[in-house]
Amino acid sequence: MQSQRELCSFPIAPSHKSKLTSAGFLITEDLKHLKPSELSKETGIGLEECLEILKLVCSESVDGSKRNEAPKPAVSALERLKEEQSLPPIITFSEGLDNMLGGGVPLCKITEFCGAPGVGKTQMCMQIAVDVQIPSQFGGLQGEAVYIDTEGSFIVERLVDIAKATVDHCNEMARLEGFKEGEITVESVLSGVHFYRCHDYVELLATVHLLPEFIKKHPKIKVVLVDSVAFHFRHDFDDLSLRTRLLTTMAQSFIKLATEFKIAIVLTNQMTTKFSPGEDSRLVPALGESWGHASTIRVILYWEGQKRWAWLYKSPSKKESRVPYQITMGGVRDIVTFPADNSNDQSDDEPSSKRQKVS
Amino acid sequence: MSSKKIRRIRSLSVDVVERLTKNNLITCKDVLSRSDLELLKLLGFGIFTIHNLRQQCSLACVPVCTTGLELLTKRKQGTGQFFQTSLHGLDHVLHGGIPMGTVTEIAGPSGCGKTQFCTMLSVQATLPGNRGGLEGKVLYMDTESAFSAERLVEIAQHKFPDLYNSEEDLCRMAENVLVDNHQTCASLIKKLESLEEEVITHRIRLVIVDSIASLVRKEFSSSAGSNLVQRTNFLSRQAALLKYIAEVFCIPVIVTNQITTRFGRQATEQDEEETTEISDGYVTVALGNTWSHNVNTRLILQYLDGEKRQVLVAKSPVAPFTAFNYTIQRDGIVQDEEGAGLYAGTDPGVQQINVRTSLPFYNT
Amino acid sequence: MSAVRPNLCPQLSEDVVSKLRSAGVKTVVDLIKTDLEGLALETSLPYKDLVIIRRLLLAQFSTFPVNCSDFYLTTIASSSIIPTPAEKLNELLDGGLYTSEVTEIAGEISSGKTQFCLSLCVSVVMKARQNVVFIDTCGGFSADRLAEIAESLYGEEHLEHILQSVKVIEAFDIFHLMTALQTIKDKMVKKVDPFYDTLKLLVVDSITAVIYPSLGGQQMDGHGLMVQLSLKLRHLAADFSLCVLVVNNVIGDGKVSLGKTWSHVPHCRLLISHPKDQESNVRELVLIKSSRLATGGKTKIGITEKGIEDWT
Amino acid sequence: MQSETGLQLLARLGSRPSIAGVLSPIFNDGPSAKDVIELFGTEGTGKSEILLNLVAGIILPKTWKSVNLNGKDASVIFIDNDYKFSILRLVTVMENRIHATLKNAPQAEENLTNDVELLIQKCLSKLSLIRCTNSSELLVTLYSLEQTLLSNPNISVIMIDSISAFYWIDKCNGGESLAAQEKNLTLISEVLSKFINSFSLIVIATKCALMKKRMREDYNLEKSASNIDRLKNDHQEFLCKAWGQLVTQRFHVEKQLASNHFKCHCIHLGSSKNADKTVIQFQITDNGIQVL
Repeated sequence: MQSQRELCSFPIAPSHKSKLTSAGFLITEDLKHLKPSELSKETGIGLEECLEILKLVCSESVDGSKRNEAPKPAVSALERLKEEQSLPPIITFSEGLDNMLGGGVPLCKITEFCGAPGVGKTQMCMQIAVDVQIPSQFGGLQGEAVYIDTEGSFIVERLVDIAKATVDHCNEMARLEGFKEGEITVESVLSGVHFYRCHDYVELLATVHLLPEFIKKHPKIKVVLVDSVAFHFRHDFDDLSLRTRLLTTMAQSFIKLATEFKIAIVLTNQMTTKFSPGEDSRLVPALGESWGHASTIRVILYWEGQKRWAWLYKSPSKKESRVPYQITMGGVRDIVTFPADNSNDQSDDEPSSKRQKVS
Repeated sequence: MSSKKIRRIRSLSVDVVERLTKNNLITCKDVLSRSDLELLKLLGFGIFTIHNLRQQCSLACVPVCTTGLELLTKRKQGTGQFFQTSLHGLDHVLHGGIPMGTVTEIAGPSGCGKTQFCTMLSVQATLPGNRGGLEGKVLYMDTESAFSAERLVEIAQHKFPDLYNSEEDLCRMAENVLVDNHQTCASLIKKLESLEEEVITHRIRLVIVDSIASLVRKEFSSSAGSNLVQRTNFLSRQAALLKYIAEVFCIPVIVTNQITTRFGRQATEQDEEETTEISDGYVTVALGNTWSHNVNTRLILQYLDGEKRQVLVAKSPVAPFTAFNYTIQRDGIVQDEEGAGLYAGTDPGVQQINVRTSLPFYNT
Repeated sequence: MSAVRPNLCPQLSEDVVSKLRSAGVKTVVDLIKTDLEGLALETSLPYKDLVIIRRLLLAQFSTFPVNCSDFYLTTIASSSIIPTPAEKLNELLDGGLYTSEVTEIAGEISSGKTQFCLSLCVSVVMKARQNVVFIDTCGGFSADRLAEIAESLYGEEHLEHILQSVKVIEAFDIFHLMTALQTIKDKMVKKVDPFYDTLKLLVVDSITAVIYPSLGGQQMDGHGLMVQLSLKLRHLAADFSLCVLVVNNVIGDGKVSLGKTWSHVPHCRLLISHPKDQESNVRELVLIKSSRLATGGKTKIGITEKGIEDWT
Repeated sequence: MQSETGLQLLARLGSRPSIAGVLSPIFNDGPSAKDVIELFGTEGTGKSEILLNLVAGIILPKTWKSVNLNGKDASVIFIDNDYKFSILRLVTVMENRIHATLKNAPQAEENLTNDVELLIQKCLSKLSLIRCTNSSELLVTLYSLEQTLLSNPNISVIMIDSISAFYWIDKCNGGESLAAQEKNLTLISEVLSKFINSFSLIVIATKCALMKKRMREDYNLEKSASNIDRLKNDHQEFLCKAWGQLVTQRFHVEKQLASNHFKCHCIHLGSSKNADKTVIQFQITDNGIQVL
């Protein structure tokens, strides 16, 4: 029973595969200690292709993946637990949301926010892009963010508002605990957000493909945000199987990115109305059923009357739960339930003097 | 950009490019939307050449990366990033007015002032820079043939008497407003596709599409079923084109939308005293949920009582839910002093709109 | 079969090989297939040598039939049943998951597939005293959820032991997964790592995420890769009497993805779903395919901090 | 052919134990020598179950302790490419069958459990199992079987669980040319036909329905056509021509979703008898197949 790996389980062009099998090369053992010239003479494949096949099959460290790094060794769950506990999540300023997500947006995972129009998906992304840069003495990651915008709904002035609110908040906390102020400024926050504007799905694919090199060049990046991964895939896509294939491949490269560089991936998705026979039409996340499996954690943001709710719909480690939140001038905040505080929040007209709930 | 020809990528070797064209993979889009296995089968190269090819194509069409700071400084040098609407309360909340480079929608019941608003904005756009204008031409795409040149002139005369006191000033201003009539969706979409050189040749600084909903609701029935999907696709294509123009030329694009009646349970804590005479249905913005995604800012006009009207900021990336009263005067839309303030907003797709159902003389 | 090469067997010297090649005999199959008298004439090689070479090659490259009586004895000795934490489910599966079989659990989004795998890992480590390898292809593995289940079931003192007997491998595309399976097989054959000697359960979380991108489009070896992968999984299960648990997705109205070709692969297939009328943490399991049992049996489980439990 | 010893000559020419009448209702007059039977069906329709019951019926002795077990007392070679062969299931089927016949046989003594155990052990030695990883290995193994077939005259059936196991791998290895894709399977079919003719063997193989049903051009044909035409229409030959010509009988197995029963349609291919209309319903219970 040969325990060697068959050649056809490697990414080799079909025409080369047939030449290899007809020449009698079936398992990796056959190609051991063979020079490209010999292989080319025997099978009639071009010299460069022979070199690539030998490089692919024979060097144990090289496997079929895109980058030539060795396959990750088996890690015991204990080390994984230590690693998971050592990576602090990205805290947002709404305590309810943080507790629901288990401390904040976790690293090494794909978190997806699906939401109806105007419920605050873009606000959430901007809030996370700013929160990732909170200095470490306040429990932040002091990292940078990559913001990929496909919808064109990114208004830099809004980012300035959120950044200002966060900077004031941090300085306020610094004063209380006697740290040095000015650790974080609006300029440092703005220069920490790397912005890509993708006009169609091909540019999005290209950006995602080049992200590993980009992150290697900017090691401080801790979160990649894609605002509305659905926008370019929802209209004028005639071939649905191509769409699903592209989406699954992109999801796999996202999760590879997340685990390889220990960063968080945050996606937003739109909602669409589903007319299923029998029940009345209801809102479901866009991009169909098969996309749902791609994200590790899925949070559905929806309206109930005047209130905005976040519903943890899918999570490997947290129970299903819902928490209200609100969008203020300073960004995404908790709705603190004792009424006194709630009402004056609403009527306060001047945006800048908005009091933040200390998280 | 994605349709970049493979031939223009110099770093690819000759036989790679030749084999690509033999399999009619011409643009980066063809290469990038195929999986590794497909490329292996079509091209017959080794896996590392395929990875290198994908790398080169990605580098060729990846958008340029800028940081938030660069964006802010670029926006500051530009001709100001917001287009003033002359409603000072609204401008204040929207950080200076209608944001440039995005699509803004003005929705409301018929006769509530949508076209008046657009006409006033057209006048505003032709003003010189120091007066808050855009010093450029306006492209007014009218599908309901509701645009009236007299109203345009009347607003200009009364709003800016010092600028437009003479006859030929008014004529010059009127020439800057190019009105385009469209009766069918096909002609509208054709125009949108050829909009780019139109904007360049006439140096257009403001694009208005009056009632994007009327043509669509005429040609696609909104009942559930297949052509609803076509309708959504058509609208999304329109939105993509408009967004592209708005961003590339950094100009405001304004579309108007109509209202529709929705049945079924509306918001739960709807305040009781707002009883509407219609059955339990409620009135909201038309064209449904997917269209609401495509719009960045949504202003809803509604009736308050007989004479007064109200503009709601229903969806905006920068402003909270705020409402301002206004009345229509000879010099266009004028904001009332009192009555400004926050309102408890909800999903812009289902925001309830008050309509004037009974005739004014009836409820004196 | 592999090419005829000098060092294959003693009689095959250098010139014999070149003569055979000139006569068009390149692979072992060619040699075995051709009529030897004609070949002897053509290559002027002694007929006797050719017969010896043929017999040696036959012996070397074919698998020998195994007599079923001793196969029965070895199977009895090595196969065992892995009980799941839910009693009623064990009754449905006639004792639990069987080794040397590929079991598949398919479900929609957030239907509890990963929870099922995690709580099964804990029960294998504690009840069967065996090790587990968890291959994660979509980032769904959460170590602190595994720790939570282990701690709430068996308390603090066993936590360390449980976590050390579960190994996690990340594989994000089909070739990564093939390499991972190959390394597991090598380690078990070479017996170099004690962890793999007592390996009993192999979990592959979301096989769809890995296979789906290679199907469809203008290529045709996607199916070949899928069947290759399924063969590897079944060989691992049968040859090392492992229990292989594969997670698959359900799309649309209850249709399990990956189509007809994959439907033949698993020996037994469970469908997990979230019935609309039940509380948020109740799930229903249906046996929709089994080579041993009557299908169609249903049972209900609840997902709690202790993993999955019977739902009365 | 090489020179043969006398024994081998006898083995080749001598009659192999016939297994006519085994699992009678399904193979009504029993698979006769030189038959090639194909069990075709989608997943979970009991193809492997039928094979197991066949094996049980064949390797059991005719009589045992003066009780008529109506076994065929013949040997079987089982080639398991799908790795689905479960010997525990086979043993349970044999045990239940023996106990069933013992129960209603009057002169049976009381508990014979260890005797039954020994009997089963003896029967199992008549079954030999082969597991291959790819089609080339299967081909070489078949060639090496020639020796065992010559030396053991008792073997009368070769069973292959899923001849279509390596279809996709060969298709992917073969590159563009169809001939290269089907090379191995054609050679396998040739070897099998050589064995059938020279050793008058029986070959029983299962085939999985890997392809979706063909788009039926006119839908009304499907409704009006009789069962057999519909099934012919369902079955779409995707293996090579050589195998197609080899098959003499095809059993199309279907599963009735509602009642958990199975239906098995027998179709004679190319043989003189007209298309046989026999449709047999059976149920799978703990002790094997119960014909309804």
